Amino acid sequence: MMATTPGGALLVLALTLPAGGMLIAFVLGGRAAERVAIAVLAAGVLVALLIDAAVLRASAPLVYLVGGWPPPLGMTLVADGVSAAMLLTAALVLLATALYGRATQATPPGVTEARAPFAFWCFLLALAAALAAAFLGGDLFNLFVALEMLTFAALALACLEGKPSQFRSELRYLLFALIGSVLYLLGTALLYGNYGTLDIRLLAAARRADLPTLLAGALMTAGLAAKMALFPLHLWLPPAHAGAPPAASALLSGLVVKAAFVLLLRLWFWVLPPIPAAAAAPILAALGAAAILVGSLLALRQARLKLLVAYSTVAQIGYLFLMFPLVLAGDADASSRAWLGGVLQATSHAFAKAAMFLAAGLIAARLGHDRVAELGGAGRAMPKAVIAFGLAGLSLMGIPPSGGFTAKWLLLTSALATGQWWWALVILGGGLLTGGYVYRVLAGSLTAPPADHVVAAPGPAGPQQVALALALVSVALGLLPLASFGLLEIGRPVIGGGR
Amino acid sequence: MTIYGLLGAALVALGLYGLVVQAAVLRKILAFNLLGAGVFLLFGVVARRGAAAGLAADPVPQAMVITGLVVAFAATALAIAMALRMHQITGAATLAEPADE
Amino acid sequence: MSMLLQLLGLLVIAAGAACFALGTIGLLRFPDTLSRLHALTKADSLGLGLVALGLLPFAESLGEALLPFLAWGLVLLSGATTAQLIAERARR
Amino acid sequence: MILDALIAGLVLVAAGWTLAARDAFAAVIGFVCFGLLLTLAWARLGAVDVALTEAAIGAGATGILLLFAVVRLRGGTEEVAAATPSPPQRIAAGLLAAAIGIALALAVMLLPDPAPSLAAPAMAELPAFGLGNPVAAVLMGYRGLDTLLESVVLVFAVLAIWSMAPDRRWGGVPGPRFPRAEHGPLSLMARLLPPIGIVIGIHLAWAGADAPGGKFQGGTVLAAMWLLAWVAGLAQAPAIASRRLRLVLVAGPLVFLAVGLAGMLVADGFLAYPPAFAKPLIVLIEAAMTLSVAAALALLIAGPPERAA
Repeated sequence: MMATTPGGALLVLALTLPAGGMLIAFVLGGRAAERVAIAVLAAGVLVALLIDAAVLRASAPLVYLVGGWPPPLGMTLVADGVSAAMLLTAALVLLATALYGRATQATPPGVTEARAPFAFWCFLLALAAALAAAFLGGDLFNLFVALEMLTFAALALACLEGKPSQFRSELRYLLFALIGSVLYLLGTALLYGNYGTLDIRLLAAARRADLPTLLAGALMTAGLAAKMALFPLHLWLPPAHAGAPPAASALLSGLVVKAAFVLLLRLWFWVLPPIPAAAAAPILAALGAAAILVGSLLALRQARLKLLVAYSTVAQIGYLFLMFPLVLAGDADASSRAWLGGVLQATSHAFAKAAMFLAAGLIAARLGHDRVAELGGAGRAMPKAVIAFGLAGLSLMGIPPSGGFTAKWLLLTSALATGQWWWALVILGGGLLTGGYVYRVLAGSLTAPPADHVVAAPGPAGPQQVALALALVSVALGLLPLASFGLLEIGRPVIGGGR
Repeated sequence: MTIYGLLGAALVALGLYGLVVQAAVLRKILAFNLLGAGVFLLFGVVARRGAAAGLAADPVPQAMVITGLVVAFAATALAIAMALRMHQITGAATLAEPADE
Repeated sequence: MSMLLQLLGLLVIAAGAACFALGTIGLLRFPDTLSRLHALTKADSLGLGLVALGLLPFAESLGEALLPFLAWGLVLLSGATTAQLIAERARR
Repeated sequence: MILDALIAGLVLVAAGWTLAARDAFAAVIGFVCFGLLLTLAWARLGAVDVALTEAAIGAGATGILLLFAVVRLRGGTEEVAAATPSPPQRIAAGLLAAAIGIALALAVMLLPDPAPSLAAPAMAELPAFGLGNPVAAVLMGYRGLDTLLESVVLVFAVLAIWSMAPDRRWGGVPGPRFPRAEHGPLSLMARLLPPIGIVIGIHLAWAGADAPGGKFQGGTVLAAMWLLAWVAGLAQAPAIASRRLRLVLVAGPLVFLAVGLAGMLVADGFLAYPPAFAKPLIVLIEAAMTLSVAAALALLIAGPPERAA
């Protein structure tokens, strides 16, 4: 039934290139790891572009049967619109972070290999492999392995700084990630017992609304929500993400969380039967709404810039959960809008949040601290970083034109079209609160520096430009005409064929 | 066979309870391993139910458990390495925030 | 003949199991580490040897017959070593 | 049936002991017993490969890891008592856990009968690999991608643990140094056992093609032999900067990856084997993987670098 499509081999390349690159970088060590990482990540952008082009040209998902064995016995790699878009997003953010890391994570002169830089470059590749596995995997158990790859890569990146205060928050992060994985695995055990396959497309064709399926869905959702730090499981995220070096924080907040999101999409729209899913979706959205409000309010109150940005992640992740009841509401047009809005929120947040963390890191390095109340002079000292922070903030607030605006507008109109106006209120309220904390930072940065103001010497210009470029991408996503998001619809299961 | 299904469910419950209730990190890691064992046992029950073609159990879930066991071991090792480092630096054995922060 | 041998084998295995039971009771009831070790190692070394012996009549090939004895030998080795290590620790 | 009930009861008691024991050391011992008893459950479920893996990794390797940790991790009882949740919180957690357990038990009982199974198709295609053990065929063939990614995960884990070290220790030797045992029982065992153990480990890995066993079980035995020599002070851990050590660690995944990619050119695709060479290629991968798994497991237990090379 399923067969390898033309261009399917690209999917193998997208996965094996970073995985093999990591192994080789690990053996070569030291400065060679940096060179391997940059080369592989640059090639990764090319492969992602080719995959996007192939998916668009075929107007159908790319499929690759691994080992030539069709499911249920074998397993597939699949790139539909969502995978293709997320893969490109990940490839660009990874490459940008790598370019930023050339200045901040270079092996110091005089040694052949140093701990933090070597781990950074190896785990950058590891993360690329894990994300490719998570976005392309067509089998739920294979996705479990991908989640574990992601856990190891993310944890190592989070611990890069090696600061004494850090291990507590990162250990808590690890425990949450592991519990999330185990709950997910528990669900796959039930699904295999129920259907005799873990292939996502075969499950979509066979799904039934029985107790094992629903319990599996609940357990897996809880596990993935723990990994995404959905309210009320959000407490681990801010200290864990804020404690990492900026380049790692950008990846953790921008990308790692999105892998669990893609798995959640697979689960809810492919594996779970639509009618009970539609009944349960408002719970998910309500938790998302709570995350938006609580996360934004906490971000508003943070004294530290990096913690502020991390709490903003809690809030922005909340938006992703609003799409579930809207997609499942049964109105084909509104469903399509919510789908686009959700996925676009995931991609635009990836660019915006990466830009924000990188900019925040640069500002903190220049001023020697990251206290929000004492940012005066930052605007003069590092204009590009502050502009990057502001542009990314526009996207998070949902001010046009920006990717974040388009995403939130699509979700908002979908909420109104399906008569669920309360979610629209949450989106607007969240935007106002986001405006509040972004304003706090910007206003502070633009004031005059205090008299006894000392700043470190300016670093190289490259990192500032990287942060600015990422912020510009998150804004530019909003300039694309809606029709160009057709890619995201490819391979999406049709839910509610009109009223 | 049913009895092992019940055992698996009980281990999952015990493990989850232990993860929440135990304070010491090492005890949390032990509870996590109990939880994992319960999950794997449910895979084992699923495999046993699928006995066919002259095999005592479906080989596919068995292979998944073997993969899972190795991954769980690696995860345990990482958690322990982090717990030891935390203990070495701060002397703490739990995840509770120190009172002075 | 083989039936008789197998019956004998079962008896020997039962004796081995009894050794294990005694050793376990000793482990639980004896007051100090050294006597506990004594109960455990003596009973277990003998018990496993008896089980290996009792399995002989059931073996279908030479290899199958020898395997339990290999296991027994390894248990003797590790049992003796760990018992000594624990005893040394306990005496200090 | 009575036997199963007995095993299940004992496993549950060991699990309860692991959770409830006051002393962390006793809890770890309880966990090792738990793992060994669980091995019986796996054998009763007809999953001998898993039983071996559980004994080797679930009980053995995890047990050693936890024992090492418990000796070095002496937590203050006051700190633990202060951080322990209050009784109402514990009751709530208990109720939630019980509810999940009951729902799970119900769901397992409601699984369809006859159960769906891939046993028949897995057996039907078995000749394609020249293997006699269907579990090995799943690991190396049908679901080879899982195994490949898992072997990569082991490398991630080793590097992640190394990177927990303090900066100045980078490139050094992992784990503590043990005094060399010249005489005494430990020294005798560390000299006597490894030759036997290495043969058994290689046998387990080799026999895995046709009988229960395989690279993970065999690799664990090999790792255990090295750990024994290490603890007895007879072997030194290599410095993590060693190029040779790193090559050993990546040999398995890299060979697997290379054979997999070659399959795109000469066979049915990525991770497919040309029919005539399936068995020798799988043996090649398994050999490299056994080596890498053994090194990775030993290093995961040894921990981050602690001393200069």
